[in-house]
Amino acid sequence: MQLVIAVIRPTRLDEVRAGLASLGVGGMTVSEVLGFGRQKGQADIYRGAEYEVAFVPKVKIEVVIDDDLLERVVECVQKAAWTGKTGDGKIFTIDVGSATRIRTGDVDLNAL
Amino acid sequence: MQLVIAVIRPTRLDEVRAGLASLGVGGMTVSEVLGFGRQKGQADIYRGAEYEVAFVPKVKIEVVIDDDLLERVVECVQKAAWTGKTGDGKIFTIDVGSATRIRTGDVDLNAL
Amino acid sequence: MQLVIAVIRPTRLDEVRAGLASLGVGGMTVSEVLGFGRQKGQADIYRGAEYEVAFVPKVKIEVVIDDDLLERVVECVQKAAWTGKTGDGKIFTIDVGSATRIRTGDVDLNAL
Amino acid sequence: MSQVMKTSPRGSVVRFASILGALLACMIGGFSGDALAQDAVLDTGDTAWMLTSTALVLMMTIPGVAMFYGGLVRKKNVLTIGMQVFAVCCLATLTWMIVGYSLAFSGDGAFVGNLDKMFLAGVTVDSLSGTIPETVFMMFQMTFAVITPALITGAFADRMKFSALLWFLGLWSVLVYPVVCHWVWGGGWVGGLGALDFAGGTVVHINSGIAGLAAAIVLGKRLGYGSENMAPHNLTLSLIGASLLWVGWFGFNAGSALAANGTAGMAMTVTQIATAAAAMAWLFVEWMKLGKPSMLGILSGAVAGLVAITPASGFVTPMGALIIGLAAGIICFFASTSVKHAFGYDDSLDVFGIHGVGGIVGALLTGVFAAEAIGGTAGVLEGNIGQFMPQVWGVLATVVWSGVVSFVILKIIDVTIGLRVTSEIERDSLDLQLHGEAVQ
Amino acid sequence: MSQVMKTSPRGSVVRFASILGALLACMIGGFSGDALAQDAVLDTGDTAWMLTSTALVLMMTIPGVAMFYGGLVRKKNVLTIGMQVFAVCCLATLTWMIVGYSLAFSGDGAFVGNLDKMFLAGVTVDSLSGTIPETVFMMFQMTFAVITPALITGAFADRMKFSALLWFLGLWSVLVYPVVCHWVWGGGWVGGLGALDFAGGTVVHINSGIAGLAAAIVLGKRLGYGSENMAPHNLTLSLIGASLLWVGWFGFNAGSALAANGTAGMAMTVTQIATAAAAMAWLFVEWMKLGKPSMLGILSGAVAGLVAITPASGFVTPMGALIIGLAAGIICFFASTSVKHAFGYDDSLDVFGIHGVGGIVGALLTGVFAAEAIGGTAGVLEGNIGQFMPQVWGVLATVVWSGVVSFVILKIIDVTIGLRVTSEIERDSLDLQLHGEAVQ
Amino acid sequence: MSQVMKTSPRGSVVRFASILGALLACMIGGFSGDALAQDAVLDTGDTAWMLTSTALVLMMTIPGVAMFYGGLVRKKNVLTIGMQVFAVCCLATLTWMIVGYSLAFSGDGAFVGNLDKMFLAGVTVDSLSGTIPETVFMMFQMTFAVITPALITGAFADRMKFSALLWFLGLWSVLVYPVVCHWVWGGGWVGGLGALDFAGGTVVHINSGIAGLAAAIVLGKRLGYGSENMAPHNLTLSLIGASLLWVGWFGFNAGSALAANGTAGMAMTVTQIATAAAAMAWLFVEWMKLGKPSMLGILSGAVAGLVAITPASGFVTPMGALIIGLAAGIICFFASTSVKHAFGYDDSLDVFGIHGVGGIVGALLTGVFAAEAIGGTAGVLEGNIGQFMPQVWGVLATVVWSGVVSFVILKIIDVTIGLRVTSEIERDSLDLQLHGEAVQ
Ligand SMILES: Nc1ncnc2c1ncn2[C@@H]1O[C@H](COP(=O)(O)OP(=O)(O)O)[C@@H](O)[C@H]1O
Ligand SMILES: Nc1ncnc2c1ncn2[C@@H]1O[C@H](COP(=O)(O)OP(=O)(O)O)[C@@H](O)[C@H]1O
Ligand SMILES: Nc1ncnc2c1ncn2[C@@H]1O[C@H](COP(=O)(O)OP(=O)(O)O)[C@@H](O)[C@H]1O
Repeated sequence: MQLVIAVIRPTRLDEVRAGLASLGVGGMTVSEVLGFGRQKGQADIYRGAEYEVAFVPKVKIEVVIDDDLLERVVECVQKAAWTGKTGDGKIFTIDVGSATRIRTGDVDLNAL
Repeated sequence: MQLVIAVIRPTRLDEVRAGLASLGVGGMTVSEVLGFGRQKGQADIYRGAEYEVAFVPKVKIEVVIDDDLLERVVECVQKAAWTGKTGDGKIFTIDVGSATRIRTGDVDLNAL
Repeated sequence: MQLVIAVIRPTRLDEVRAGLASLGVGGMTVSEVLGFGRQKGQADIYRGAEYEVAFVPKVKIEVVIDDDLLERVVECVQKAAWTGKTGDGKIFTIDVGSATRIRTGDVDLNAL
Repeated sequence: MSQVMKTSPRGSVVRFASILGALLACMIGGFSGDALAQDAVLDTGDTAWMLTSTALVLMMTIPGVAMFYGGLVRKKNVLTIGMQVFAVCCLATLTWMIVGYSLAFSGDGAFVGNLDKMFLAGVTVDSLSGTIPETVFMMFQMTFAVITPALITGAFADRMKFSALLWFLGLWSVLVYPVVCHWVWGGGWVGGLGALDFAGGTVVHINSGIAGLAAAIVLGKRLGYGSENMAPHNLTLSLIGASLLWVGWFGFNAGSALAANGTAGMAMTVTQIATAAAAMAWLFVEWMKLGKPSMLGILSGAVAGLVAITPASGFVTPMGALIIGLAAGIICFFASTSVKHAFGYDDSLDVFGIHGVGGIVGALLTGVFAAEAIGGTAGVLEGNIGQFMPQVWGVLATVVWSGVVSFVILKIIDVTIGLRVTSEIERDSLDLQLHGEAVQ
Repeated sequence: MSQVMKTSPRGSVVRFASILGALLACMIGGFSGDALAQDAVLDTGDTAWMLTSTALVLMMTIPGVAMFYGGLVRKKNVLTIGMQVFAVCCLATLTWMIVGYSLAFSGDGAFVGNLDKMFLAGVTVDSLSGTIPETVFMMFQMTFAVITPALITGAFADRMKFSALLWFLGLWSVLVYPVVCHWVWGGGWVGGLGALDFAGGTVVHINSGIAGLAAAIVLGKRLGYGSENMAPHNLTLSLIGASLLWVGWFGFNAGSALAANGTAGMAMTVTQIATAAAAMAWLFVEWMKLGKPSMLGILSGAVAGLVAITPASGFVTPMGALIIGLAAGIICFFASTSVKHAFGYDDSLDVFGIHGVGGIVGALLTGVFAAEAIGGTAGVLEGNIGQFMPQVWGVLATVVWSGVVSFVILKIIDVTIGLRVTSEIERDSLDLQLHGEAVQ
Repeated sequence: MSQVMKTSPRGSVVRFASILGALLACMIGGFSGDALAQDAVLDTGDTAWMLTSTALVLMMTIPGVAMFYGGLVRKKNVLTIGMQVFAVCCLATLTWMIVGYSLAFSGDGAFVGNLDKMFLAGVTVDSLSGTIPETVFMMFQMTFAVITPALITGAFADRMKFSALLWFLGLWSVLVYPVVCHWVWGGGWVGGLGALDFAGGTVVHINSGIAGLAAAIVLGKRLGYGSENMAPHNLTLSLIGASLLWVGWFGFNAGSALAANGTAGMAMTVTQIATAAAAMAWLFVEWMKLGKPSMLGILSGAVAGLVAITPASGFVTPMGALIIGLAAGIICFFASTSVKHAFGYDDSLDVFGIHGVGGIVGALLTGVFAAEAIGGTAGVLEGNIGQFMPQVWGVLATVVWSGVVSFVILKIIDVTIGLRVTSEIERDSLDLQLHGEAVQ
């Protein structure tokens, strides 16, 4: 199994979720994060002084999937999250050793 | 070492923490996340219209442990987080390359 | 590539970010987390009763880097995050399978 | 009706004192005939209450409406609606000073006043209106002229450009409000028909409710309406706002007596009763129909009750108020849920459902429940069937004028500078994009 | 004492004017004997102040208490307590109109009034109470009848069912409040003993404090009490609430003069001084005992001072107020910390510790510090030792009646529909589970 | 000027009644000469308005200033500034009672009053000040003595120790405020020169603005100033605060008439107009210069307008108010942006930029726009060039006294107990570290 970590724009979350669902991936875990990168935050003007805000609000998706799905999932996320402007984000993949569903004790692929 | 990622119900956090402590695992890192899965969010009725909220508030625990403890930790988390209803969550495990304690520079098992 | 996860004090974030930038690491993803560990939270006195708060607010940095940089990044984070008091935090490293830049489709080192 | 500028004295103590003075003057010959000639004398008690009422009604708009609406929108747009309310408060203050007060209250035309009091010309420290200084009367009326456009903002929350908003409500505060105000209170034709509107059921609530409906229709729905969750982000804020509305409404209704007397006391009484009744009515209907009693429900019910009792507040008994309140709570519940969904317009914060519908319910029931012992005019229930039609005319006239003029202004703005923000801005956050700010 | 319905005129100007009028009438024969026969005349100044005071006291409950309490609970339950306060405001308005006012202020029974004024029968636009319209007196009293049950909600925050709450406080507002109110202000036996309670130390504060204690004991502790952190989630909200309580209390205490005169001015003065003294006293004791001066501390101290000066506010000098304030701040600090922990009940927001204890401190010290020059009655310090026991009787009577009746009502509700939410609901969030809403 | 304690009667009705009474007394011989001898009679209407105004001005400080400032700081320090404002409210209440009122209003010294009224000695239930009880006058003035030091806290937000704050503003409320107050309103030399300050442009705003500037300079900049983002964390809070300031300011300015009359009505009118004008002026200048109209901008503009109209509010026409408002909005915009940045001090919440500069603009323009028809004194525009210099002297005197004494107090505190928190506390959170609390 693979853990796919995608850091994306908050406004693209719904599209990504829909895309994953169409691949049969029904579960995922999402967190609000701050992204630092090429894209700079909104310049804040406050009482006439400008402050460049270094971070940009992003959303991090963590989804564990079967190895077979890996390519399609990455491709699907990339398409759904794409706007073409700096700051669209990244997708990382990591090897997962085991998975367990707490409710049933099912493991690995059955746990997803 | 292993990184154990558990996505659980917020109300079970205290039990899980207590369970881990009883295994001698004293440290962990917790974040508030939104879970998507089989369990659906509270249907929201607002001005007579119903909106199904897709996500459910969950808590994500990240804890790095010695490989030897792996089985016992997973079992312990599963027990402590269990309610038997859909939405109890998942446990994933991932291989960790190295660990460092910032304060002392201790590495790997000594860092935990 | 390696995923470096550092759990640090919120007040050290700026230093760590500056340190990483000086190594040429420009991107990272940050989240607010709750840490459990040796360091105990501020004892809360409320209406004369004391409650020990178990968790301490921490910041989690996730940064994916080239394997070559690993050592220097860990060292750099350790220095920048260090205060010498209990609760300075941990650095974990994990192997990353692949990386993709959503905007361009660039993969792996080109994606960072 | 009751807010008509007075030239006859008021307040028993004062009238008594002035008669006394006149008599005494005649008897002892020690005074000029001044006291006799001058038919109005300032009453400090009435003035004290009207100064207070003015402060209370201003408090309804800022922070009342701003908070009530602010809590109901999504967090990303809370500053935008707050700012709209605050800016309209400033803008309508200036238009009222410049031309609104004059159009509403200077001159006796059936349709609109004249321009004699532009820039408050002729309003001096000493000029009186009844037993209070004219400045106080003008200020009290100004707070009505301010809250009315401010209420409209809720109907098109989350999607109008700030510049378009200033144009729309700036023009509205000149072309719509003073006209309807003149019709009803300034000596115009609606008041002339004998229509009763003690504190602004038509002038304020139907007027703003219809303008809001027009704006909701012209602008169209919010992006994601019906699919995304747009539930209120912070009902604590709305709770505070609704509470300040309630408290401030004592100035609105009891202040409309323009005196500190038994009429004011009774207006306050019926306001309290109708509001409590409407809040409980909405709460229980919602509890039965939807399964849970909600904060949004009880607050909406309270506001519906406040709206509906407004035109009636100087004319009905406490029992009448109880019934008007119950009716308003139930009817506005359905107007803001089933009816709105059936027609499909997106009146974001139910300005029409609560102020428009509540105002109409109140205006008509005033004609039904008016009691001669309270306000001097009998209603249908006391056998005066003729009181009903003037109420209907008042409602219809306001609906037509406010609806048509609002529609025209909006269309003109739309084809010139554009009414609506881009969909990117709407999706992201109006606070950030329009005002460069955000609530943490 | 001071809030007793008056049949004699008040306010020097008015009385003077009416005497003048009467004399004049006799002299010139130009008036009927009306002015002589009618022994009370409306004073617009007094009426203006009482209308204002009514608005101020309503503001204490909504949004005052709602915000003060809302900030003190956990975030997941903030809407629940806000909604409880708002719903009680509506409910107690209706019970007061229906039966409460009549029970409290109609008829002279030693124990309770009669039902002659049910549904406000006989309360007309023209009926007076002293120098103000009876409607205004009734409304002012209503705001007291509203805030008293609303205060109780803090004692059982975070665990009562909404339906149980409506039953409990609905019944309480009929069976407890009007009775105690009648005893003290409506011509009942406590007032008859000569007990002093200017603005409601017994009627409002001891009454609600004891009922709160009863409820806290019957319901038991919150889940997790003593182990989980239940510190206030948003003290900014509580700061605003406490501030509005303070401001509104000017209407509460100075309004209890029922006139705009020197007594009202002095009541406002002593209120301000006692409050500031109590806030600073609590702050410094806390700073010394616990190491840090907290927002929760200074706000609690201020409320304790407001409570303690309430019964005394028309009777003591500024120096007396200073001492009462200091005493209240220190005593209530210990009541809400050491004492509460020693006994082990979970009075969630310290309704008993502050309103109950503060009310008792105030009631007793009123008997000590009353100054003849202020309110016409001397206290123990001026040698009138006999003033102390009536104060004690007033306290005891209120404690017994409120405690026993509250306990019985709660027990009956518990065995019928149940008082407490399930432990799942309590663990999760009352806002979400009971009302389907949440603050983001 | 206008707030000077009066010994002559006021309010036409009352005066009229008292003359009547006197005449009548002579005629019929049925009264003692009391009414003649007593040259002031209580007016219930004036008293009602002044009681209300006192409540309104207290509301400006708590919660007004506390919320306005609270929303402007970073989230981690919001309780700290709220607590500072609340604690100063308590502290200044006590110092005013103990010694401030006496220093300001007892005795005729050119420089400062005497100690005859320490602890309010001699202030009885019956003592009058003009047509209102002296207690009410004293309380109204107290609310001014409370808000002035509370305003200063904004200048040094986020970095002063709580103990240092209590010392600084406690001493300031004894050594600075009562002195300047005496100069201008208590019979001192500035009022003697004929300087006009209707409601406190010098006494309150310049006074606090300069003290704030001194504190900002002595304390130095916040850590991270200029590099870290210190934008307001919750402008909704500031919106509510600014709104309550606006509403409360009606008590501040119209209350400064010390009566419910035409002067109060006109003061309320010009306050409303200048505020709206200043808010719109700031908004549009900001929109043009910085690209976006912000909530912070419109609120700051409104406060600047309120400040600038304060000294002028009993002296200028509505047209004068319009111009003063526009000028204040524009000038204070530049004072709080370009000027502040050019000089480099860190006046955290622009106390100097808005209250100091706005107060100076208002004080000087009062001399320019004063209209004889409004307040009895002509200004420069009406040809009375001599009115300008007294205004300048009033400004200068306040700047020097407040600046120098504040500076000295701060330096003494700095070398004794220390003014500033440690840099660790400042980096972490003052709320947590100083008060052990946090907003969730
Ligand atoms: N090396 C990295 N490790 C982890 N997260 C990263 C890294 N680089 C960028 N990110 C995340 O991806 C987001 C987008 O990156 P950015 O450089 O702004 O634009 P783009 O993805 O278009 O190149 C960042 O805000 C950050 O959250
Ligand atoms: N494939 C997945 N990858 C990551 N997280 C998942 C995945 N599937 C489910 N989750 C997380 O687990 C939570 C519980 O899953 P759900 O399907 O609702 O119930 P259950 O665990 O009982 O099957 C989800 O809310 C989500 O946070
Ligand atoms: N085993 C672990 N797995 C994951 N995170 C941990 C672990 N142990 C500690 N942490 C994180 O590191 C933080 C610091 O640890 P702590 O034991 O308090 O101090 P120190 O790092 O100085 O030993 C904790 O608050 C927690 O967030």
